[in-house]
Amino acid sequence: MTDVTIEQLGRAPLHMLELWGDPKAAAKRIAKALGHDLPKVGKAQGNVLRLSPTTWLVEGEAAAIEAALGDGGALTPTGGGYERVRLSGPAWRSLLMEGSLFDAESAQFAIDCVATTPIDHVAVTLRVESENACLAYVPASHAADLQHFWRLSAGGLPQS
Amino acid sequence: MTKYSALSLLRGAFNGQSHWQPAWRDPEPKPSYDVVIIGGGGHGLATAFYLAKVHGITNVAVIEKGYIGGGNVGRNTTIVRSNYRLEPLSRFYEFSLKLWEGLSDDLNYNVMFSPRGALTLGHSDADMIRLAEKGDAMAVQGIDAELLTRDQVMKLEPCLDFSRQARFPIEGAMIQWRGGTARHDAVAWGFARGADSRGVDIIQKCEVTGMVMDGNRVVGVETTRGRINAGTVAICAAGHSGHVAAMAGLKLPVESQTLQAMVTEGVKPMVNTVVMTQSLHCYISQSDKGGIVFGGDPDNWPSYAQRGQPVTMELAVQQGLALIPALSRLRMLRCWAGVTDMSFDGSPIIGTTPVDGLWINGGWCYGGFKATPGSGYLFAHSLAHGRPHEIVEPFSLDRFERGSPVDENGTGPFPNHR
Amino acid sequence: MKLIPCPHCGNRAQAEFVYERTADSVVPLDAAPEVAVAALFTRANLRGVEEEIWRHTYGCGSWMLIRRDRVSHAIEWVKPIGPKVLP
Amino acid sequence: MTGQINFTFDGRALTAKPGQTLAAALLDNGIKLVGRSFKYHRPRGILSAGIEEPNALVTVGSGGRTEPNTRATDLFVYEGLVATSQNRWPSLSSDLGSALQLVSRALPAGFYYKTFFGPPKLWLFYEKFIRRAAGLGPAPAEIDPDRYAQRAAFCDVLVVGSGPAGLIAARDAVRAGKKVFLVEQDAELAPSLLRDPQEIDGKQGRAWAGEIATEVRTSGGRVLTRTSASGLWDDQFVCLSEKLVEPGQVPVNGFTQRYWHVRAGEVVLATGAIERPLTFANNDRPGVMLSQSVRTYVNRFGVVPGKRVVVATTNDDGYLTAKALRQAGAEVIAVLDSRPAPVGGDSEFAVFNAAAPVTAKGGKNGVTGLVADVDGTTQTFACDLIAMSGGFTPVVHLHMQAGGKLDWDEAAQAFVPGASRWNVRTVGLAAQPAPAETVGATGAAKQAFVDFQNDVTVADLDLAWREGYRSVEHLKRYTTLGMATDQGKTGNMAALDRIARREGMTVPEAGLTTFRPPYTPVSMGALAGMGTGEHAQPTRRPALYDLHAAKDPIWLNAGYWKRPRAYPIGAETLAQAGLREARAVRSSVGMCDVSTLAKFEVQGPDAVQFLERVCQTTVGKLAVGRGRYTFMAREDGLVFDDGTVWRLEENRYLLTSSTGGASRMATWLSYVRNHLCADLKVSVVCVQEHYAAMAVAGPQSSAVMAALTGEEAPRHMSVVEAKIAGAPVLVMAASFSGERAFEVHFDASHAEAVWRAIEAEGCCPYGLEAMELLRIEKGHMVVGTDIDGRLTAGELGLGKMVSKAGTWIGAATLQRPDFADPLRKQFVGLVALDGGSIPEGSMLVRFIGGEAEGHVTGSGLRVLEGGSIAIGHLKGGQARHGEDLYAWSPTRKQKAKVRVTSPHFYDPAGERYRD
Repeated sequence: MTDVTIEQLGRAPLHMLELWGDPKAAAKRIAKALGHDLPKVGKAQGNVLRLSPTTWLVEGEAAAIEAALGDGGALTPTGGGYERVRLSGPAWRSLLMEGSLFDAESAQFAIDCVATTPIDHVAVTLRVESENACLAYVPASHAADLQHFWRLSAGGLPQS
Repeated sequence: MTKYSALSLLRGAFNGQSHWQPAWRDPEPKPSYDVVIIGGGGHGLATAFYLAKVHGITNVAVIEKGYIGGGNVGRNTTIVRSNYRLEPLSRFYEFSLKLWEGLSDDLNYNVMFSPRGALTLGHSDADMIRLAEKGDAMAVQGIDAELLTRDQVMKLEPCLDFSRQARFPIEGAMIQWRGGTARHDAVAWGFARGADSRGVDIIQKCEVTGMVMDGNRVVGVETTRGRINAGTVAICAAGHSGHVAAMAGLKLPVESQTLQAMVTEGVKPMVNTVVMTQSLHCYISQSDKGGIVFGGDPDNWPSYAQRGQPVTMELAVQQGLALIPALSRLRMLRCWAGVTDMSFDGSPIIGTTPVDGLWINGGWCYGGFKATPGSGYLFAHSLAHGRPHEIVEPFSLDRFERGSPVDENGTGPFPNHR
Repeated sequence: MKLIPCPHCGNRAQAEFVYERTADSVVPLDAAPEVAVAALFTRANLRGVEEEIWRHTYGCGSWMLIRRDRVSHAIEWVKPIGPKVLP
Repeated sequence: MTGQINFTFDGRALTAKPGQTLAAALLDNGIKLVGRSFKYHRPRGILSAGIEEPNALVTVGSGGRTEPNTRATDLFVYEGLVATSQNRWPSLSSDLGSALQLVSRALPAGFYYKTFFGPPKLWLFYEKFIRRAAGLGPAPAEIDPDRYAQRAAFCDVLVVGSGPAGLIAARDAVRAGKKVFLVEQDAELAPSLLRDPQEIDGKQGRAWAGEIATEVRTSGGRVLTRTSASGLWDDQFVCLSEKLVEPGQVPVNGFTQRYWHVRAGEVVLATGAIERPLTFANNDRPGVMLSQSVRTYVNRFGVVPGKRVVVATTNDDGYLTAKALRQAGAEVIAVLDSRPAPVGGDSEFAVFNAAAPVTAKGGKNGVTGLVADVDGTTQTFACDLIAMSGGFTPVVHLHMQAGGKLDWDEAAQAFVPGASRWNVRTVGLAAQPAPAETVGATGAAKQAFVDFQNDVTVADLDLAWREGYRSVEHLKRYTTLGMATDQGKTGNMAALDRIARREGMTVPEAGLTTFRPPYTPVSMGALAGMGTGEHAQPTRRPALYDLHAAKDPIWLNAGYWKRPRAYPIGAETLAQAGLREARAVRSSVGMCDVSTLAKFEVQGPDAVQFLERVCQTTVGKLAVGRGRYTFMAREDGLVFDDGTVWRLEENRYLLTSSTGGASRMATWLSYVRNHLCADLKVSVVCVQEHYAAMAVAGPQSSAVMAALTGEEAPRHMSVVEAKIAGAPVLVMAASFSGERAFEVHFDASHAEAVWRAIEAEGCCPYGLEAMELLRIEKGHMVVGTDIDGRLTAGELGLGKMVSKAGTWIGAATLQRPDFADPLRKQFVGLVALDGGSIPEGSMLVRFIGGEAEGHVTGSGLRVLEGGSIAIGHLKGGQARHGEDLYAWSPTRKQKAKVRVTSPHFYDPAGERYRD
């Protein structure tokens, strides 16, 4: 029996937001436009995921950020490069332990946490959507291979 | 020195093998030597042997901090070959390979040099062209290289995965028939016995702790067993070259990294040649005891730990299984690691240093074992004549500041970018 | 395989990181030829503690300076490298 | 446990009781001879009951599940198990190899170093026979049908070993709120309680163990049986190999093993101790067994391995075995105790003190007696089983892998864990083994074995010592002590003891060899995990993959990428298809997927400053909407990649570079940005996969672009935004083919629509083969062969394009003197003079037999008119145009006479780029 569902959601409009120089002023303007602060490292809020110290992934509409950005940084479209794959069901955490070195079973990896980590040799960005689901942003060229790996692995998860 | 022979063994059958003498002495260090060699590994011992044998220079000490042959000469995958693309490298390694061919007799110690063929697989037409290029570069110099078709490889090495779904399909190969493997420990021991019998002092458990300088000239070494004066000091401490050179105030174009190897439990003959590939980072051969010996990439971070990282090893196994799927049910028996001098163009460093009287032999990267006799011979020649032998001239230490790297892979100065 | 404390992501497996070079081998922009050559081609390569540049390549992608013992592998400290960042 | 399990051994149908190991079942069936030794093919039985077994190795399973060298003591019998003995021919009982025993006196340790001289070919000949005789099990030949999972796990405390000490450690950790992993290599928890049942905390031991296991599980931890902790690395990274089914058994869900990568906060080693054999003549005979193991067979497996038993011991453990045997109905003939005085009052057995075994009698079917030294007198006992105990060796492998130190425990005559590194501690018998004496070797040294599997005898140790192999590592390597599949678990201490006694040293003075991972051998399949077969490495599929696949092209593996090489029609060969496609480009129009190119968006007010560090060409002079060819140098001044740079907006650039160098370039740009240009206001984002890209090339390409976009096509090296099939695209007029051409870049989400629209305009799809022909004819270089990381921009013929400002990285190091040498290699063109083709990769020589002065990096032909051309590297080549040479390939027995030319064969003035 498989306790995890692997579902390819397809591509979506994505932008990489990168702030340069002293990022505080731009961040403040963007926070105002978004209605919340830009998420901290390792977190997501709304449609914005923090990827690295200087970059955020914006899913969907980015016009508000663009308007607020000014010369504090840049938005770059990247959506063509990722497949989004949702892992859902009680065993999604268990599945993420396969071929990985990241602790997806940690209680600290909770809703709206974001992490990028290699799984089966592919760097994948994970966002915890709920206790029942996690969204993976997979480099599009690797998506077919990685899902094949996940489907096979899902059939051999250990009993918890 | 008791001569080794089948007859002598047979004699031993009737005297309980009681007639064998120690393979080398355990002398106290003398206060002074003409040449002090730092490092009792393959290269240091070979250098001492050829100094004594070819040049009659026998007032030589080999100083070893642990036991002889305890470093990389005993921690490698024992591959011997001269299939390099760049002329200075193939020329040097070919010189060495020729010495390998007569080494057991030269040493009266069977180093089990087994020329069963160094096979480099090609996984695409592009690979095959690169292999042809390498083969042509060798053949132009008179070094043996032969291109094999897929069918020929299938006959030679049926254990490989010839299926079309293979992730690394086999399109053909280049083989150097004269390449192969040797028994690594025997190389160190054979050179040690040969050097010792000609008067060289092999001093184990003696660590060099400093250089004795007179201006810009080195005149001896400080050791854990006291000062030893020397006319010439030769560093043969690959893996730790930087550490030793620092005692003379030198910084080298070398970083020490861990390189792992592993061996499976023994099985009956399965892998006939030394299998390498043009696209992957793994090399496989079978030892006389039946174990499948594997090597892969270095750990790509500086380390003196002689302890490799598990993930690096797993990657090498993954690649090995991609080539030979039937290895899956064998078990890894042991893995080990050596500390290698990763030089900044991937080629060795042999020659003089900015310090008078101090010579260096290091920077061997992956290539130290097969170089052992050639390196020893040519380094000894250089020491004896006071100038680098022509074959090792391209490997001078100053080539980096001059702008003449010998960069086999064209990957530039950073070993971990290779 | 070490745990490396990424200044941003916290402890992660060493396999997520890539060693780049020692801190003293960064060639400054517009360096004089001898400075550049020395930085590129000579290393202390100590059997001891050195400062090294690493990158969390397969994680957040950020760069860091790690002071580390090359014999025991023990990490003394890790510092972020790069432009100013928000928390 | 009821019922019988059917299995075969060497074709003989046998039955086992549930829970029995193969070794137990064989003993139960009266089988004593199980294998042959490695070197002398001596008959061997079963020594132990655990993973330390050196003798009883068998091959199990069939087909792709064949597993050689499986320890019969570490294999639980399953229905249908097929086990076969090894290293014997024609049969186990009459093995021709055993003739080697007759000449063994001439084959001491290291004999092979002293003979077989002569040319290497001769050794190769001898080696054939040596190899056939050596090796253990048969070489597997088939593909493993089963899968091996690899999985990460994290816990606070990892307890290795589920004996009482391990269980207590696990229980304490759980009660302190920790997440615990408890691993046991046996199939049962606390196997020592099956051997020696006892009450703990007022409960029956096994029940007590079960309760703790439940406690571990219910608190979020895991209990894994049939799991070996094979290695321990930095910061408590532990690799576990878990057998989901037994070796050779068909798995339930396709997975045969699981390999765990566990990161533990703390590691508790409760690994116990392994009993040591005694060293006497013929101590390797079937029927000589370890004392504790005998007890395991009796108490756990219900098998009494002998009827008349002599127990030889140096410690108290032998008495427990004697009792167990007596209770099971065997006759205990004698207990030989090495200690001079009786221990603790009257014994119920015939105890002989100051006694040690000297020579076992008997042959391949078991011992028949024992000659012993009893306080200086020789006595002989008739027996069919000798149970021996030479004390206990703590299992310190993981402690040592973790960089721990060892202390010498005089009472136990054993090394015990001392200071440990990282967060690792050892508990139980591994830390405090039971006291024991050692007695040294007795009997004929040539027949007294210390390493059973590798046939290392006391005589071999003595010889190695005499010959100067005195460092313990020398001794090990010279004699092969401890290098067999049991990794010296039983024999190493006896060897050290021998040396110490011989030389009047203490055992610690004699030394200790390194403990290398793994603790027990690990399946290669488990190490490889899921990455096998076609998934041995990731495969990257470009966005247009499915569209290509529909055309069934000839594929090319380019690094991880799968790319179309040509789209043959009918029976076309690769070369024919490539030429047809190339001609379509030269004469009309073709389309090619170039999506895999590396691409970076560089934005910000300081973008130019950044780019002029990375690119060797100027960038700042580009007007908005214009682009140019560029190339990049490493810090050592040599060119490592090339591409194009486009100014899309005032402060927005797109930089492209080679497919193969993509990740290297991404790292390099990030390095420069973060280390050298941290203050710049610039954003550098890799958009390699975001943009799919199509090249549209050929004289009709302008018309095609105009038709597709409804706008006039941009002029050469200009870029415009447009729409194709409703999708926004960047149209860059750039050519790699020598024809008027465009690269159309677009969000990969629209890949299919854009491809179909372009194809509908009548473009001929072309693959990498045609691209090669076209670019070689034009003299365009590719990264990897032409740009090989060894040449400067000037040597590649790019000198005029290098920015004079010299802000680019690498400018300083390029001033090194040897780069001024005019005889360094340079990029040239080559035209065949004798009609034949120019072998790619061949050497450039002045005459056949001459030395190589360069080589051919790429070879092709004039696409429309035919005639072989090539490009290459040649010493001082730029000054040698017009010179005639040979392109010589000795390996392919080909040669071509060639003339050195400019590499720009086709339209050198670039007129075809213009409409």
